[in-house]
Order: sequence, then structure tokens, then C-alpha cells
Amino acid sequence: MDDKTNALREHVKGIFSNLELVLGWEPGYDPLHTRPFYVRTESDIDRLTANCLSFQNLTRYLAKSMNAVDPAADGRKIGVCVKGCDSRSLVALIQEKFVSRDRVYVIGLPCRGTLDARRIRALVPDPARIRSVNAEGDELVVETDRGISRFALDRAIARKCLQCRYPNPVIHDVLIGDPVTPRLKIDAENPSVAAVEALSLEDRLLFWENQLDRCIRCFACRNACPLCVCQNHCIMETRMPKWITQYRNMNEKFMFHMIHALHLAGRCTECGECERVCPVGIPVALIKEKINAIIYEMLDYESGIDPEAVPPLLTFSPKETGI
Amino acid sequence: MTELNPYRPEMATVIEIVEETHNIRTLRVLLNDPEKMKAFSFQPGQVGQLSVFGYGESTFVINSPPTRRDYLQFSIMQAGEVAGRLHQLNVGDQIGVRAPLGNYFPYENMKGRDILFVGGGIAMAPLRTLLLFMLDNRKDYGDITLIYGARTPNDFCYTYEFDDWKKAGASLILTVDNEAPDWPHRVGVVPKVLAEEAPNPKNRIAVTCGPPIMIKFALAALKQLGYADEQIYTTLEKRMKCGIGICGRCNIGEKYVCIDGPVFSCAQLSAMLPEL
Amino acid sequence: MSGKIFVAHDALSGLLDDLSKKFKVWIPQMMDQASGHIAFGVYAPGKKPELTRRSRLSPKKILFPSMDTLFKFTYVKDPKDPVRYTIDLKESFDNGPTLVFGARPCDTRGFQTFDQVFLKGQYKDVYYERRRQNTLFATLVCQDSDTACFCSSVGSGPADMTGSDMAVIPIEGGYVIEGLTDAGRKLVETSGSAPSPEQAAAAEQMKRNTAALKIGEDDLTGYADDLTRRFTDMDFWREQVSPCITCGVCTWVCPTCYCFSITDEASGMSGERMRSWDSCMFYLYTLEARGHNPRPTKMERYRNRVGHKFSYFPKKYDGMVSCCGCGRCIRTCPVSIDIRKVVKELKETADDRA
Amino acid sequence: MSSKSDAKQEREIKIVGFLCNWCSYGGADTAGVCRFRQPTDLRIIRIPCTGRIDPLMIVKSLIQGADGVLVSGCHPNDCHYAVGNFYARRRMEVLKRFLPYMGFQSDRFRYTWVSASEGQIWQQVVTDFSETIHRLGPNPGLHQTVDSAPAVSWF
Repeated sequence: MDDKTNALREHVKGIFSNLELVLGWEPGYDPLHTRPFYVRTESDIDRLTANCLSFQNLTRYLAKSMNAVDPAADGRKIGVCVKGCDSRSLVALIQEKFVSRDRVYVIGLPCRGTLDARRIRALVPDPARIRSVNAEGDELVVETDRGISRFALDRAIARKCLQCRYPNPVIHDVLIGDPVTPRLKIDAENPSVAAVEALSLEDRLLFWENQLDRCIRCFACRNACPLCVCQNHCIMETRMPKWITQYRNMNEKFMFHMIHALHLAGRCTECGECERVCPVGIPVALIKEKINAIIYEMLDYESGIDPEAVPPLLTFSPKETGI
Repeated sequence: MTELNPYRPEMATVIEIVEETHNIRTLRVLLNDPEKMKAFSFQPGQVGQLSVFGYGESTFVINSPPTRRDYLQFSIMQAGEVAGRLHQLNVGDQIGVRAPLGNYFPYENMKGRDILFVGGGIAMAPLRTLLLFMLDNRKDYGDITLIYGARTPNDFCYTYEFDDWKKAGASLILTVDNEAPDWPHRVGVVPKVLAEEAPNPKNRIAVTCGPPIMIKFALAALKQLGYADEQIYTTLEKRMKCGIGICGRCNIGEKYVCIDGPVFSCAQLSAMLPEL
Repeated sequence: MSGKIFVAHDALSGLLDDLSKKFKVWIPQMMDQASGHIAFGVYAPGKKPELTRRSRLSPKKILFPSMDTLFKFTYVKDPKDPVRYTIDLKESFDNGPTLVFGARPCDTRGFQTFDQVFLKGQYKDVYYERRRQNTLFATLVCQDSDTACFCSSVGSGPADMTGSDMAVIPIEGGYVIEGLTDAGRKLVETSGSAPSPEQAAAAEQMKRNTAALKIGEDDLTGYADDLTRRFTDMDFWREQVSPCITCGVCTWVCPTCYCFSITDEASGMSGERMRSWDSCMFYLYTLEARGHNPRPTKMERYRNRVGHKFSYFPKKYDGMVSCCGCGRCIRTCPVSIDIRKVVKELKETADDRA
Repeated sequence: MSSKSDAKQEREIKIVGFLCNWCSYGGADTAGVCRFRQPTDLRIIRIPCTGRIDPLMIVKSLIQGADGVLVSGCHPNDCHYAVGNFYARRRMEVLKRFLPYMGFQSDRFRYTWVSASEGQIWQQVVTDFSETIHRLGPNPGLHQTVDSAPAVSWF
């Protein structure tokens, strides 16, 4: 995303009196990080940022940290900043009635991609002390203690962004900035999924085992996901029913990720948060992307596009044949 | 294994089961090793971790008094996995016991004073151990009064012992939350009855135990009656795993309920961080 | 002998080969190239220690595995009376000689927290004790801090060798390894040849220079009472943890977070009791069987995490902060919560913030 | 899951069958009453309806080492609860297409529709599935450690 900080602040200042709070981003602990930010007072607005580091999907807070269903007594709304991918999560939450459309004021931010901190660390010679990170056109400029490095933006943005099909918010009350051309066509094949499928069956198993073996069961992927809504009742943590033991072996790790993926079948909007937050670098979203591809092919459905649609695995059609 | 492993339970056998109410049952157990049973020593208020192997471990107070050593008694309310399993055991079944753990009621300091027990429901268990201990050393203590409340007349534990308690010199005030047919005793929640009874705080120690909400109002009622913080003792409950001050979850500030508790005086509680 | 040896860069694998015959040697290594994931793994010939970049996961699992069997149990039926049975308990210990090579000072120092809780309390944790007694630490004098590092803020530093048996000092062309404890010196002396006087001097210089570095701006010790004062200021905690997603990453990567759960896993007539890492950031961590939870929201849970490290622990253990300043929680936090900032703001008054 | 040839036929094959109470369980019963010859590998778990099937039950069975998983229910439009198998059909088809992506042999999982009167068809279904599984051999399960794995580069 290009830097839209000023435009965003200006807009929020204009409408803040009608809003209860605004979910946005502020700078994190260093120039490579960003923190989700609740704008609660007028004076907070100047802390807002919106740029290529605004990676967090803020809609998760709507579903998990507040009541975004019932209208406020004074009619004020919750403002939420969304990128293209985030807006799909929002649609999915509206579909499933975790958020009501009237309760939120959606600030749409067309996005050319968010940065992947891990890729940047691998690209710059001195990743320890990064002073600033800025996107200038198609170039990323990173300033460290040892000097300035420039490289193509595409080398530093997240995997999900390189295969982005919805860079522009699918719903919004206001759009800040001009719409962006998608990198891939809507019906394009998912290139990462294809790369995994190019492996033999045996190799695919080894590939996933090798990836999932690193899992430390921290549940960051689950908790960051806007659509993992079971929260404290997740079957990963309960002993009744007992789907998962406390063993930290391959079976349990594999099972955990299958649970996560299958519970999101037909619901995942590919915001990539699960993958970004993973402390051990497992391409978690890649599992769900395949399920999405199957559902697109089989049922011609994509999650998070139409607020009126019903997720396909929560409904049926008696007529369908071929399955 | 020569060194002491604090995580290793002693094997014990269930020798008797008393069904107290529809969801509370009492287990009487004996350690399998007669030497260890003989040498077993504990103080009123200390707890034990009961294991059902394959299900886990859970904490219960030893509610038989140290003065009666025929068996160790635990009362269990059905809640959670381990307690649920304990409710399915039969006489002769094997369980694991790690005991005694935690601190105990400072009964030495209570000598020569009047005692007021205030309890609700299953929380009679920790009070029973101290009550019986005092009744067994009756001459050391003054007046002993017990206010015991339950939701309905069917929710009282140890009803079969009430007469013995009275005979041994305790006065009993029973109460249920709501009117019930043929209920000859008091009606009303424990704090209300406590306020009505108004036991004189002079030279008296109050020991209270019950669900968090009852404790909250009982403490308020006691203070209203003029009890000082130092005169009130209560026991706390937290989720516990190790029971030996290591695993970390039962802390209130720097205090660990498993080793610094479960018995606290109200004075200690007010010095602690408010996180119950 | 001086208790020091010099190991050239190209001789390092040879040394590790030798050591791995006597010890289970753990080294930081690259686990996944694509994501740059570095963690501690067991050395095997051919594996390269990753000593120039920080590991993302701490070495705490070496002494405190994420899953550890306390004992195995078997229900043994009485052949004469099939209703009767006995239970056979077998404790299991896994504690061969172990060497941790290339941990940073913060990593090694993390175990000081464990020592207090597991060894010096009313009860001794025998599982930890046995591993601890059989483990040596060869700790790297740390050369590369980043923006999340703050070891000097918690009373440590990049050359702090607390709890280490050997110091691994990087110099031109290789490493000088210096024995610090008896066991360390003994091992060093049998593992190589002494450095030249120039190399020894370079190592001394390197140690001095590193020790003079100050990593982290503020002193974060002495906040015990500030937390108490702030305890009920829920607006403060709400502001600090609004972005928190209550994942357990900070506790999982932390070298000093030691909380655990104990559970039974069984199938059929046998099973085991084990302990596994648990996180104070989880709702179920304090949830009681009857449904009451003393820390129902992330505010109480995060308050406990900060409080435990910077207030409760120092109060209990003579001022010692149970944080080693490695910065992992900051680096891996998905929402960039900075524990340094939270602790510092404990001191501020409501007026300061306005 | 790769089948190692030397592991083949070393142990008894175990197939988990999730059978709908109203149709396939009855079908299996009919087959038994009619004394149709059937393979003995199947361990049947009776379920109230295929709509009760959570795809995770199938995944868990496969991960825990079941050699095959067979789900069978009422024919579409014949569900005792009217629509349960319509839901199930979608879920199971998604799973079936998804399994190979994770490296599972999708042939180890099959879903079919058999009514209570179709004893003969039940015999064919079970025999055929059992033969398929015998051809695949025992399920080797997941590798507990991975020494070397193929790298995938997407960009």
C-alpha cells in the first residue's frame, strides 16, 4: 500500500464525531513493524498510519474483541480500516452475523501489497538496525545503520500479495486513494498451490511434515484469524471432546492444522494473517488456499464477496450432481 | 528412586464411599503402604491432589481431622474431568494421592477463643476438618457456632453427623436459600442469616468458606458486625496443576495459593492484589 | 594450562564432532531456509551452527521440553479377581550429558529464573534438576544486538556469563573458548590447543569491548511497586493490550516463561502423566472447573505476565527480574506489543500520559 | 502416505466404517442376514446420519493409522432427516479432493450411498473398498521425523 497516512487522518478527523472508535494502525516497536491501534479520542488520530506496513487484518477485533452486532445507544459506528483482503473477511463476518453492516463504518484502502518483514531481513545487509522503510513507486527503500538499500517492491511483499486478486476493498463506505489493478485475474490459478501440487504425492507429504513439524502450538494462526470465532471453546484446547492430546508429535501437529483448515473450508478469505503471524514460518495459509480452490472449482463460490451469500458448506443444493 | 519426587503420587485405595448429595460424594481412602499411612501427618486445612490415572489430578481438601486417623476423607463435587471420574469410582478402586500440601488453619492462635464457622454447600469440607479437630479438643476452645447454608435441603453434606456435632458441643444454624416444604430451620442466604444472628465479635474468630459470591458478602457482613480483618479466616480456590508452587497458574500477585494458601486471614487478603 | 583454547572457523565442526561423542550437543541451526527460521537443534555431523544470527526460539526446551513425561502408569489386573487391579508407576528421566553450544548470554541467563523456581523453592523439581546438573553451557559473547534487544535493561549484558560454563569469544579467524567453571575448564582443556598470546589478547579485548556495550536504553528493574500501584488502573491495561490477540507466542519463545500444565494421556490400560508448556495468555490457563475465571480477559492475563516478570518475581526473589532481555517476545509478537514500553509506562502517572 | 512395499501385509488391515443408522447400517445388516460373503476388515461405527460426519473424523482416523475410511449413508433425497446427506456430500467431496494435496492417498477414503434394502450392493461396496485398501497395503502413518524434505519455491 502506498503511504495514505495523511489522507486517512484527514478523513477520520472529518467524521470522528460520528464514530465510537476507529480501528487503524500505528507504528510498532521499530520501522519494520506496525501495531493495530484503537483510535478512541480526537487526539489519537495523529498516531494513525496507513502504508505498506499496515499488514494486520483489523476485522478480527470486530469479531473477537467487541460487540459489532448490536447498534450503539447513540447510533455511533465503529470505524474500521480495511485493505482489499481485509474487506473480504469483513464480508464473511457480515455473512455469518458476527458483524452487522450498519454497525461499522468501512474505510477502504486500495493496496498494492504489504511487506513481509522476514523477506526484508533477508534482503538487507544489516537487518539488525533498520531506521526506515519506504515504498517509492515500484521500489522499496530501506535505510539501515550502514546505508540505504533499494530493491524491487515485489521482492519484499508477502506471498499472499504477490497473488492478490482483490487489492480493492469489496465493500467500503469511503475509499481512500485510487483503485489498483489486481495482479491476478479473478479466475487465475493459485501459483503457490500449483507449486505444491507439482510435487509427487510422497513429496507433498514430506513437504508438509517438514513444515508442520516446526509448529509449537502457540495458536497465533488461530487467534489472528478473523474467522476462527470459537475463541475459548476451540477444540484444540478442550479435553471434552478430546480431539488433540498434549503430545507434541507429528500426528498432533498435523491434526491441528487440518482442524484449522477444515473449519475454515468455504469461509477463509485468504487474508494471510495466519501465515504472517506464525513465529516459525509455516506457510499456514497455503493449506487453506487449496481448499478455497477446490470450492471455487466445485461450487463456483468465493468467500467474502457477497454479504448475502451463504457459505457453501453451511448449505446444500439437492440438484447438484457429479459429487 | 531414592530422592523425593514431589510429582509422584502415593497409591491409595478407596475404602468407603458416601453419597452426600446428588452431585457431591465423599471418598474415604487409605494409602496402600501401611507404614506410610501410619506416618502420614497433616494439619487441618491442608489439601491433597487426587489422581485418577488416565484422567488427571485435582485438588481437594482433606476433610477428616488429624485427630481421626482411620482414613483420609475427601468430598468431591462433580465438576470437570477428574471430579467426574472420581464420581464413577467404586470401593476398592485405586487412586493416587499427593498430600499434604499447602498451609493450614492457625488453630494454635484460636485457642481459648470463641469460634464462628460460616460455610456454604461443598465448602463445608474445609470447615469440617477444623470443626472436628476443635470438637476433639473441645476444652481448648470457647463457644463453637456453625452457620451452614445450602441451596436446598437436599444440598447439605454430612447431615448424618449433625447430631454428633451438636452432642460434642457445637451449635448449628442451618439455612436454605429459598423456602422449602417441611424445612424446620432458617431460610435465606448465608450472609443474611449471619447478619440476623449477629454473633458477638468479642474474642471470636470467624472461619468462612464458600462460593466466591458468598464469601464476598459474608466478609462484608462480618465486617459490618465489627469483626476485624485479623479475626476472619477464609480459604481460597484456584485452578491448580502442580500444587507445589512451580507451575505458575494459582498466583495472586507474588503469593501462590497452593503453597502460601489455601488458608488466608482477611488481613492477608487485603494486603494482596485484588485478583480473585 | 590456561583453560582456553582457540578454534579456527574451519575447525569448529571437528570440535563439535568430538564433543558430540560425549554429549548431546545442541546448537542454534537453520531449520527452514525459506522463512529464515533458526532454532536450537541437536548437532549431527554436517549440521552447521548458526552463530551470526539470533535464534527465533529460545533454548529453554533443552532443560524444559515442551512435553515431558513425568511417569508412565499401567493398570495391572489381578488374575484371581479381574475387578481388582493395581497400578504400576514408572518414573522416566531423560538426562544424559548435554552441552549447549552457541547460546547467547540472554538465553543462558534465562535458566537463572528456572533455577529459582524449580530448585530453590519449598519443593525441588527433580526432572529439571537432573537435566540441569548434566548440562553445560558454552555461551557466545554476543556481537549483534537489534532494535528489540534490551539485556542491559534487566541487569545483564552482551558479555554476561552468568550460568555459563564456557565463554565462546569470536575473534579474527575463529573463536577462543574459555572455561569458566571447573567442569567447563576441564572440558576445554581436553578439547583443543591453547590460543596464541595475540589471540588470547584479542579475546580479552573483545570481552572488554562487549561488556562495555549498553543494550537497551532504560533500566527496567525496580518496577515492582509501580505495578502494584497500577494494578487496578484498567484504562492503562486496556490501552496497552487492545491489539493483543492472546496467542501464546510471547510465552512460547520466552527463555524465562516456565508455566506448565500437567495432563494424563492414556490409551487402553496404560498411559502417561506429562507436563507440557502452558501459557498465561490463554483463557483456559486459570479457568476453574466450576466456571469461574480470575483472569477472564486479556487485560488481566497480560497484566499478570508483566506483573510476574517485573513485580511478583522480584518481590519473591530478592529483586531479580524474571526477564532476560532477549527481546524475542517483541520480535515475534504479531501485533508488535513492546514489553519495554509497557513496563516503562507503569511509572508514569495519569497526568504524564494526558 | 507412501506405502512401503516391505510393510505390506505385515499386519491386519483395519478399515473404519461410519454407517448411517437408517440406511447403510441396515444395508449391512441385510447383507448379513442374507449371508452374503463379506471381507472382515471393516470396523463399523454407527452414526445417526452422514450429516453427523465431521470431516475431521476421517482425517483423525487416517492420521491415527486407519488403513481405510468408508462413510456410507442414505441415497441423496432419501435422508431420514431429509437433508443430512446433502450437507455431508459437499463436505466429503471437498475433503476427498483435499487429501492428496496434503500427501494422503485419497483412495483410502471413500463415501457411498447404500439403502437398507441393498444388501447385495453393500456386499459389493465393502468388497471393492477392501480390495482397494489391500492393494494399497497398510497405512504407514506420518513420519515422526523428517530428515530431508523437498523445497517448494512459489516466487
